[in-house]
Parts: sequence; C-alpha cells; structure tokens
Amino acid sequence: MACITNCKIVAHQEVAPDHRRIVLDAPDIAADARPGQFCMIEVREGSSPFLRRPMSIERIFDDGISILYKAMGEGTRMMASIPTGAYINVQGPLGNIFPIESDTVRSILVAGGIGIAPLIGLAEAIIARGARAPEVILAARTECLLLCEKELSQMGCAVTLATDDGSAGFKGFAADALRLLDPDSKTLVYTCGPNVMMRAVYDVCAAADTRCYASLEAVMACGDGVCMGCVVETNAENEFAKMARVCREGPVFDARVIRWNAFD
Amino acid sequence: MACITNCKIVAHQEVAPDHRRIVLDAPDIAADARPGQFCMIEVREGSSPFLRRPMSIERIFDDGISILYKAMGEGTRMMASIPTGAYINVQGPLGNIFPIESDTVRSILVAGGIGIAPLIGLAEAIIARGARAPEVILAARTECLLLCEKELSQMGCAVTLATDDGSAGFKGFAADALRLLDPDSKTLVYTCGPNVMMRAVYDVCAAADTRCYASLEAVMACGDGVCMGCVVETNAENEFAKMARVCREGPVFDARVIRWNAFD
Amino acid sequence: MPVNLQIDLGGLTMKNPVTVASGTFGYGAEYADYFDVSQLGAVTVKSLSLEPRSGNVPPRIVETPSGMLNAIGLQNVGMETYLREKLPFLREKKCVIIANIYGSGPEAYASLASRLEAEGGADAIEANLSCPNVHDAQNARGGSLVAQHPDQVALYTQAIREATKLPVFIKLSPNVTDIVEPALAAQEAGADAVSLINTLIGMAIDSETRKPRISNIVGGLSGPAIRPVALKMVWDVSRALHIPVLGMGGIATADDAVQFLLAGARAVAIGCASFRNPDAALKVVQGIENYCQQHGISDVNELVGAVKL
Amino acid sequence: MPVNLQIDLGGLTMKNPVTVASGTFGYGAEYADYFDVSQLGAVTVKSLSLEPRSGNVPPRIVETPSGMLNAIGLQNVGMETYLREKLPFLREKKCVIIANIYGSGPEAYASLASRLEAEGGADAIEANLSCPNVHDAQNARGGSLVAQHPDQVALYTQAIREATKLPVFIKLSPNVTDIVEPALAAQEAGADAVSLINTLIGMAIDSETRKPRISNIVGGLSGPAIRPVALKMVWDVSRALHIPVLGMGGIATADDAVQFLLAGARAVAIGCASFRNPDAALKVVQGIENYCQQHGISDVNELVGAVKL
Ligand SMILES: Cc1cc2nc3c(=O)[nH]c(=O)nc-3n(C[C@H](O)[C@H](O)[C@H](O)COP(=O)(O)OP(=O)(O)OC[C@H]3O[C@@H](n4cnc5c(N)ncnc54)[C@H](O)[C@@H]3O)c2cc1C
Ligand SMILES: Cc1cc2nc3c(=O)[nH]c(=O)nc-3n(C[C@H](O)[C@H](O)[C@H](O)COP(=O)(O)OP(=O)(O)OC[C@H]3O[C@@H](n4cnc5c(N)ncnc54)[C@H](O)[C@@H]3O)c2cc1C
Ligand SMILES: Cc1cc2nc3c(=O)[nH]c(=O)nc-3n(C[C@H](O)[C@H](O)[C@H](O)COP(=O)(O)O)c2cc1C
Ligand SMILES: Cc1cc2nc3c(=O)[nH]c(=O)nc-3n(C[C@H](O)[C@H](O)[C@H](O)COP(=O)(O)O)c2cc1C
Ligand code: FES
Ligand code: FES
Repeated sequence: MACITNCKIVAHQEVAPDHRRIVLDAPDIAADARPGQFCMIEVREGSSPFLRRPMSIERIFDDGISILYKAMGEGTRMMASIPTGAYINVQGPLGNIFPIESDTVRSILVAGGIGIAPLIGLAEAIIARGARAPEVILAARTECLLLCEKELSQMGCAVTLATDDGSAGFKGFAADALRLLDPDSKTLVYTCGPNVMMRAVYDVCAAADTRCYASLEAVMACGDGVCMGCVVETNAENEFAKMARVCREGPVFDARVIRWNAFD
Repeated sequence: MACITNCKIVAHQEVAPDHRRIVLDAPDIAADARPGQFCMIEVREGSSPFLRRPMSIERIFDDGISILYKAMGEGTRMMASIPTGAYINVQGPLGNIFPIESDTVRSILVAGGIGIAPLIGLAEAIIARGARAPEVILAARTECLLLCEKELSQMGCAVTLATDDGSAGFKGFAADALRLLDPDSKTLVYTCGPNVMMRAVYDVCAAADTRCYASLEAVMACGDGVCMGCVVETNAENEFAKMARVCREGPVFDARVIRWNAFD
Repeated sequence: MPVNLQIDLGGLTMKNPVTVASGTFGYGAEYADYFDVSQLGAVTVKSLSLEPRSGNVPPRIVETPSGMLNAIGLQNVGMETYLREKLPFLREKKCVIIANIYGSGPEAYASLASRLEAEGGADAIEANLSCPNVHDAQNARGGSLVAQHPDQVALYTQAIREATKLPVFIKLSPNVTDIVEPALAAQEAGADAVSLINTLIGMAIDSETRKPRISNIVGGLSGPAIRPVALKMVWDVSRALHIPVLGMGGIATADDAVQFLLAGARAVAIGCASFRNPDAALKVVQGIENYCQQHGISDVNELVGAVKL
Repeated sequence: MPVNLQIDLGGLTMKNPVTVASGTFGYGAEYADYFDVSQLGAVTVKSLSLEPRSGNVPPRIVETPSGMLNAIGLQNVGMETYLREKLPFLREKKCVIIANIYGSGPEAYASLASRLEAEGGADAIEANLSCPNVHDAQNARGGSLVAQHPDQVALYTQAIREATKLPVFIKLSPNVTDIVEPALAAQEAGADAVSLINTLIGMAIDSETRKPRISNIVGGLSGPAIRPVALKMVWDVSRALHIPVLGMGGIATADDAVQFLLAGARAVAIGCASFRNPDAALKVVQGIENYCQQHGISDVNELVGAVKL
C-alpha cells in the first residue's frame, strides 16, 4: 500500500559527476516496496516546482530505501542540495514490479546510464530467490558514468561494461553487447535506460526469442494512475488500453506490448 | 548606489520568539548604506515566492549589515531556515534616510515591535554625530517581544519600555509613553511600527509642535520606484504626488505629509 | 462549537462543500490508499464518454511555474466500464458522486445523462463543455469550445436538462471575454449550478528540440498559477447568477478554498493539487472546519459570498 | 561566430529583440544603477497620459504563486513632465524608446502620439488598450476594455495611425475569447505591430479580514504563472497576422524568450521579472546570443516562428 511520509535523509553522496545516492529512513515504504517500483519525491515545499519527481527505488532495506539519481534539471538539482539529516517528503511505493521467476535459467540486466537504478534491487532479489546471479551490461556514454560496477560484482554478477567512447569495456552500444552474450529463449532480459537503447535491446531479444521486460520513464504528474498524463503507446486493441500509464500498468512492461516506433 | 550581491550569512540567530537577527557579509551594500534604508532580499531561488522581501538595515558595519526580522509569513519563515554560512541574494541599499540634524537638542525614538529594526542604526548614527544619545520608547505586545533593550542601554540611550499587557514597563501604548516624556518643538521624534501606533505618535507630536519622522511599510514588488505598487496616500496637491512610493520617496516620511486616516 | 458544513449545490446535498475536480482524482478508488474518500462532500469522476477513448498521443503533460499544462484528450474507460467496474467502489463507500460527462453533440450528453440516471451512476451530472484538448468536429465552431458560445451552451444544457432529473452542473471555460455570458446561458437553459473554471489554454516549447512540450501543441493550464483568475471569475459569476457556483482552479489549501467561498462559490473542487498531495481535498475539509471554528462561524453557508468590499 | 541580433519591429530597428514591458521599468533611469539600459533593444516606458495621474488607492499589489496581481491604475507623471524630466536621460543614453500611452478615448491617444512625435519623445508608440485597472467611462463598454472589442480596437488604432508616422504598436488583452480578432482589427486599421499580452484579470482575498487584497478588488496577473497563456496567444496571433508581434508575459530567462521567438514573436519584453532581478532583460539579451551561438544560428530572425510541429 502506498503511503506518504516525511523521511529522514540518512546519507546523501555523490557517486559520479552529477549522480548521487540518497538513503532514506522510510520503514513504511520499505515494508511494502518490491523491485521495479518507484517513489514520488517532493523536492521542496511551496508551489514551485509544482510536481513531485518520480524516482526508482534502488535498494530496499529493513528500515528504508535508497535512490540513485542524476541531477539534471531544476528539481533534481534542488534535491542534490538537501543535506543529510534533513527530511524529505516521499510517496510510495508506486507502480508494478519486475516479474521474477524462480526457474529462470539465465537473466541479463541491461542498464543505460542511470537506468541501472531499479536493476540493482532486482539483481539482489533474483539472487535472494536462489536463482543464478544475473549477468549485467552496464552501458554509458563514458567510463565515469558507469555506475555500481563494484556493488554488482560483489553480489556475484558478471558485469560487462560498454561505453560509447570506448573509455572502458566494450566500445559500442548496449544492444550490441547483449547480442554478444547470445541470449536465447530461456533467457530473461530486464532493461532500463534511454528509449532508443531499450528499443534496440528489445530488437535483439525479439530476434532471439528472448523475453524482455523494460522499465519505462514518462513525465508524471500524479504517479497514482489518476491524471492519465504518463502514458506510452501500446499495441493493444482495446481503445482505452492503447495508451498505458507508466505509473500504473508500468513502469515495468513486457517489451512486446510497447509500440517502440512511437518514440521516434 | 544600489547593487545586488550574493551575501554570505555570517550569523543567524533567534533573538526572541519568531524574531531573528541575520548578519550579512556585504561590503558593497555597507559602503553606501545609511540609517533608514532597506534591502530587498531574495528568500530563495525559483519563481515562488516571486518577489523579494523588503527588510530594514538594522546596523551598518565596515563589511556588512545586520537585519532584524520577524518570521511571520511564507517568505520570512523560509529565510529563518537558511543556515549560517549559506549565501543569500540581497539588493540594496534602497530608499531614503532618516534626516539627522547635528544641532538637535533632544531626540526620541519610538519603536513598536519589530519597528525597532531601522531605529538601532539611527541611534548609533545620532550618537556618532556627537549629539545627545536619543531616548527610546520600546513598545510591544508583551515583554518577550521588547527587542534590543540591552544594546540601546549600552549605547547610552534612556530606554522606556511599554507593553500592552503591562508585563514590563509602562502598561499602555507607545504614544502615551511618549506624551509622558513631554516632547516639545525642539524635540525630534523618529518612529517605526504599526500604522496605528505611528499615527498616534504623530498626533502627540502634532499637538506638541514636535517634528516627527515615520518609517513606513508597504507591500513592495520592485523596491526601486518602478512599479508604483508601494504607495501611501499623502496630503500633496500635485496629482502624481498624491501617492508617494514608500521605496523611493520613503520609507522615511515627515509625518505631516502622510494622510494617516487613509489607513483606517 | 459544532459547525454545520453541509451545503446544497443545486439540489445536491453535500456533507461538506468540498469535492475534487474531474480528471484529477480518477474514479476515487485510486486514492483510497491515502484516505477514506467518502469523507469528501462528493467525488467528481473523470469525464465519461459513451465509448472508451484513448486520448492524445504523449507527451501529454508538462510542469510550468506553479502549475502544469495537460492535454490528456479525455482518455477514459467509457460509460459501460465505468458502471461495471468503477461505480461499485463509489457506491460501496457511500460516496456522493458527481459524474462528469463529455460527448460529441447535445444528443451524446443527453444519452450519457439519462443512462447515468437510469443506472444510478451519479447523484449529479457535471457536463464538461470546456475541455480544450479534444478535437471533435461536432463540438467545435471553428475549433473553439462549446463553452465559448453562450448560444451553444444553452443548446447543450437544454438537451441534458430534458434527459435527466438529476442536478445538472455546467462546466465552463475561462477562455472567454466575459464568463458571465455562458454562465447566464446555462442558468436560463435550466442548469442547477455552474462549475468553473476549466483550464486556461497554454503552451510550452522545448527550446532545445524546438518542439512543443505537449504533442497536442497546446494544453490546459491548471494549478496555483491560475488561482487568481479562477477566483475573479467565480466572483463575477456568483454575483450575476441565482444558481450556485462550484468553484475551482488552483485550490490547494483551506485558505484558498475559503477565498473561493467568500468570493461566492457554494462549494469548491480540488484539482491538480491532489497530484502533489493525494489527501489535499480532505485537508481542505478539515481546514475549513477549523477556520469556521476559529472565526465563530456556525454554518459554512455564511461564508458564501461574504467578501467585504 | 558573430550573431546578428538586430531585428525590425514594424519599422522600429532594435539592435536586439529585447525590450521591457511598460510599467515594469519606470523611465529607464531607475535601473541605471544596475546596468547600462541602452544595451537593450529598446526601453518601453510606463504608460503616459496627457495629465499626471495618481492611480488607485493602495494596497495595489499582492504576490501570487509564481506571479503577482497589480492594480496601479496607471499612476504616472503625465506627458509634459515625461518630456521635461524623463526623456533627457533616455536620449542622452541613446536608448531606443517605445512610449506606451494611455488616454480616455481615441482623441486622447491621437494627441499623445502626435505630441510625442513632435517632441521627439519616442521612436515608436505602444498604445495600451488593455489596462484592466482603470475605470474611465470613455474607454469602457459596460466596464470592459477597449482591447476586448475588435471594432473599438480598429477605431483607436486608426486615430493613432492618423496622428503619427512613428511605428504604432497596439497592446492587447488576454482576457478575450479569441485574441486573433482584436489583433486582426489592429492590423487592418494600420498598426505596425501588436504587443501581447497585458495582464490576466485576477483577484485575491485575505481570508482573515475577508477583504480583497487589492483595494481595486481585482487586478492584473503577471509573472511566470501566465507564461504558458502568453506563449499560446503569441503563437495564435503570429500565425494569423503579417505584422510582427512583440511578445511578453512571464518571461524571466533567455530560455523563456527563445520560446516566444520560436512561437512567432519578433521581439520580446521582460515585465515583472525585472522586479526580482533588475538586470533580467540584459541577461536575456546575453542568453539569446549564447543560445544562437550554441545552436549555430547566425541571425536571430531565423528563430522567429521556427517552432517544429
Ligand atoms: C518511474 C520513473 C522512475 C525514475 N527513476 C529515476 C531514477 O531512479 N533516477 C533518476 O535519476 N531518474 C529517474 N527518473 C527520471 C526522473 O524522474 C527525472 O530525471 C526527473 O523528474 C527530472 O526532474 P528535474 O526537475 O531535474 O528536471 P526538469 O527538466 O526540470 O523537469 C521538468 C519536468 O520534466 C519531468 N522530467 C524530466 N525528465 C524526465 C524523465 N526522464 N522522466 C520523467 N520525467 C521527467 C520532471 O518530472 C518535471 O515534471 C525516473 C522517472 C520515472 C518516470
Ligand atoms: C521598507 C520596509 C522595511 C521593512 N523592514 C522590516 C524589518 O526590518 N524587519 C521585519 O521583520 N520586517 C520588515 N518589513 C516587513 C517585511 O517586509 C514583511 O514582514 C515581509 O515581507 C513578510 O513576508 P512573508 O513572506 O513572511 O509574509 P507573507 O504574508 O507570506 O507575504 C506576502 C506578501 O506580503 C508582503 N508583506 C507582508 N507583510 C508585509 C509588511 N508588513 N510590509 C510589507 N510587505 C509585507 C510580502 O512582502 C509579500 O509580498 C519591512 C517592510 C518594508 C516595506
Ligand atoms: C490532468 C488533468 C485532467 C483533467 N481532466 C478533466 C476532465 O476529464 N474533465 C473536466 O471537466 N476537467 C478536467 N480537468 C480540469 C480540472 O477538472 C479543473 O477544472 C482544472 O484543472 C482547474 O483546477 P485545478 O487548477 O485545481 O487543477 C483536468 C485537469 C487536469 C490537470
Ligand atoms: C506593476 C505593473 C504595472 C504595469 N503597468 C503597465 C502600464 O502602465 N501599461 C501597460 O501597457 N502595461 C502595464 N503592465 C503590464 C506589463 O507591461 C505586461 O504586459 C504584463 O505585466 C505581462 O508581462 P510580465 O508577466 O512579464 O510582467 C504593468 C504590469 C505590472 C506588473
Ligand atoms: S502520472 Fe498520473 S496517471 Fe501516471
Ligand atoms: S516597490 Fe515598486 S515602486 Fe515601490
């Protein structure tokens, strides 16, 4: 059940240029949260910024959660300036979850940049289920934006790095790195990152008959399914279902239902 | 000359319930400021609150100024939460000044509540001119809201306290306390506080043929004389001058020019 | 001191003068996690059309200073799914229901209203004649809104009035020279109340891509930014009409709501403020009661139109 | 890369497309402490009337979410004092001057325009037909604004057009159903450009005293809050007219200004954003130049109307 609480910031640190991790004391949210879900964060009081900011739950602890985010615009830059020890108003957990199947033989997580955020908790959960540690493709523009490599290795994940500029690991795109890992119909791929990347990842999966779950982003107002603002186009026949809410039907979608060419 | 600078907050403390003093590192403003003037303070970035907040300059130091304020509404409460060491954007000095005459035989400052703020610097300046230390009437609702008594006594001012509830000093209004001090035509009275108080003070002065300068407040947008928003009604004949800008023609007015009954 | 919060909005009895604005509260159940929505004077549901609608292509929303633009395009489940899947929750909770409806042409509104009445799907009808985000030819006279044409407002109101005995509220647009004209037209044609305001038409452009930030190019502006405009229109209309006004537009707190009551609104609706704080409407109910208590007001109706000039 | 910032606004050459909005920059000299105001494309002065005006009784302004309401009531020094006391500074600084004028009836506007031309008091005339805060009977048709009546706009424009050879800009009101109508009327009657938008009419009430926060009861809403509405109207008008548009309403940054250019404004005016940051207009000039440089645009005119649909 979603709730709204003032959470104490237990830690708040830079992890890469413009990227920060915030750890929140949020037992109520943690109690219900599962990998794939997100929160809506009030970056400050007052009417501007007017809307909360959606942020994936990175990890779920006994008494709180962590969030990994990129300070890019007005709201996230304000967030970045809130000191440890201060309180922040958080609504969550919201949205659906990554499906985890205990009989999955092989799973591959494909993250583009900050897209790794929801996949960390997923990796933990897969391992906690006793399944094989997922392989992870971490892709980014350049080396210093490859996040969480250490954490993932420590969990036992085989991590493939991919950078656009070749500054670390494979030089090229995440989808190409995925193709090299040769996924098959028994593999489960989970992906989060820029739409172009996820689309290419899905194309690789479709060709290999691999199931693929994608965690999508959209500008959100309510996060609760009431405003109909955050939709993405789907392949559904039903008129109402042609547009699916990222906050309610998602953020995690079976990649087959998404009309990927709508993002062109 | 007015300027706009990011000022470091050197100190920021509560001086009474909901009342705080902020000391700013602001050499450019201090260099030009004179008693009676004010600043426009940006309480935070972003479009809300949209306007700066006008605040009297309490004291002027070599390298900065202090401000004494009451946290009452949205903007001042935000101000109250800014920590020492942070920066705040300040525009000033603005407005006119208290006229000080070196041959003044006797001056009396009449302050209501937070109205003491601009009068502290005035007392200092009068003393610095070599004139007799002003007498001061500090009036407030109740004892704990009588501000700066110690500072004023240390400067050599004879301080009369007046409280509405009689919890300290004279029980009654500032104007009554003033009447007891028996001002005459050679006395100069300076006053700042609620309009009703200043009006009563002026009535006492008018009856005693005492000159009286009042520092007024008005809701301000620009603080620079361009918006025409902050006017008070005057007794002027000239059509344009019937409305005087508190930020430009004031904040200090010869009490005779003000149409006091317009505040009813 | 006990305070009477009950009001009568054009024949609809509400236990307090607070509802939510259509399209900002789904069908009530979505916010049930946060509070008991039956504590509100009424729940106003998202505009219902006869058939399900998929709405506009995304992006549909963008934040603006103290507000937001939206161009949802009335995506909704349609009347039948509403009756089957959404209504039971509201009935079970004993919510007072204001069903907002949208159709192409007066007949569609009339069918929606009569079907709702027949199925017990509403306690009052609010006809949205003012959505800036749909492009149905029948509704438009040169691309404009029904609510921009008093004569059209009269036609639509009449059709709905004849179709139902439920209280009928007509929802008006602020995008007019003088909002009193369509309001009067609604009153003369038999409306029981008018709801105002819908959103102001606005636009935002991404200077990097040079594209409008909303795929529909323009959208409707809501939120605290528009509150002064809404308050002024409520004041104008409530002085000119004898039927009551349901006021909305940027209300986020009880203080905002009290301003609307003072300006003449009989009741208020909380709109996109719920997105930020799902329980905003409940807090407004509580805050109005506190305000009355603190100001010695025993009946909230005393506040209506009590601005001192 | 050198960027051409010069534009032509209906016959007025401006070295960059940025001016200030009337009533938010005094007569220029007030802000000379902060920067050299001649760096702006033009300085637009506070509305001038033939005689000095004392304006409305205070309180005249109140802050609102991301904006403010004002009901100054056009307090100004009057034409003769302007020419004697305010003009010399602007001329000495070699500012391009847009003189905004306000009068009771077409004749008053005509006299103001011809006197300004005769005295070299302006490089262009901007006629304020849209101030919501004055109550002169001659201007009103049932309390409404000239700019709300296309036929009246035509009459006034014609009178001014006949009185002067200076470029004539007509300043329009957003408080209309369709802003294209008065804009077209102005164009047909000989205007060289239209300025939009003036303020949206709004209201705020003090719930403690129950009194309106502005003595005039209603006031004009300005600031970032109204930017989406202004941008939409600029987009509408610039597509419908062949004369250029001077866009304004909530512009605070260069990014905002670029949005207005993309929507079709030939030039922009910075209004109440100057209250917060007196050098806001200068920063906008610099920011537009940066934007052009970063985007490989050699002439700012290329941006005008270049929104991608
Ligand atoms: C379900 C979900 C989970 C997310 N998880 C994360 C995360 O874990 N870490 C992280 O860094 N970011 C995440 N994002 C993206 C994050 O919400 C945006 O980066 C953030 O809202 C930008 O706000 P801003 O004020 O800094 O940017 P601005 O550009 O100032 O924002 C303006 C508006 O655009 C919206 N917006 C801008 N970019 C995005 C975006 N990419 N997605 C959605 N809305 C956007 C903002 O919410 C706001 O309404 C997530 C988004 C969604 C929908
Ligand atoms: C020249 C001048 C000097 C001042 N000096 C001081 C001082 O030294 N110390 C101090 O505590 N206060 C001073 N004030 C009053 C101070 O500006 C207000 O208390 C403050 O603006 C309130 O802001 P807020 O956001 O907390 O209140 P809110 O009620 O949230 O403010 C809403 C709006 O009303 C305006 N406003 C509210 N009260 C006043 C007021 N009394 N005067 C002017 N505008 C008001 C605000 O500026 C804002 O625009 C001075 C005012 C003026 C004009
Ligand atoms: C996302 C969104 C969707 C809306 N959908 C509808 C709708 O379906 N029907 C309707 O009559 N009004 C709709 N509105 C308008 C609101 O009901 C309300 O009139 C408007 O938002 C002003 O109120 P506010 O500023 O409090 O949000 C919608 C508003 C928003 C923000
Ligand atoms: C305090 C104030 C005074 C104004 N005075 C005038 C005026 O005298 N003449 C005029 O044409 N517009 C006047 N305006 C309107 C502005 O010129 C401008 O059209 C409006 O404020 C919208 O722009 P903004 O949101 O950038 O301020 C005034 C606006 C404000 C805020
Ligand atoms: S954000 Fe409102 S429906 Fe998804
Ligand atoms: S605050 Fe603008 S003129 Fe005084």
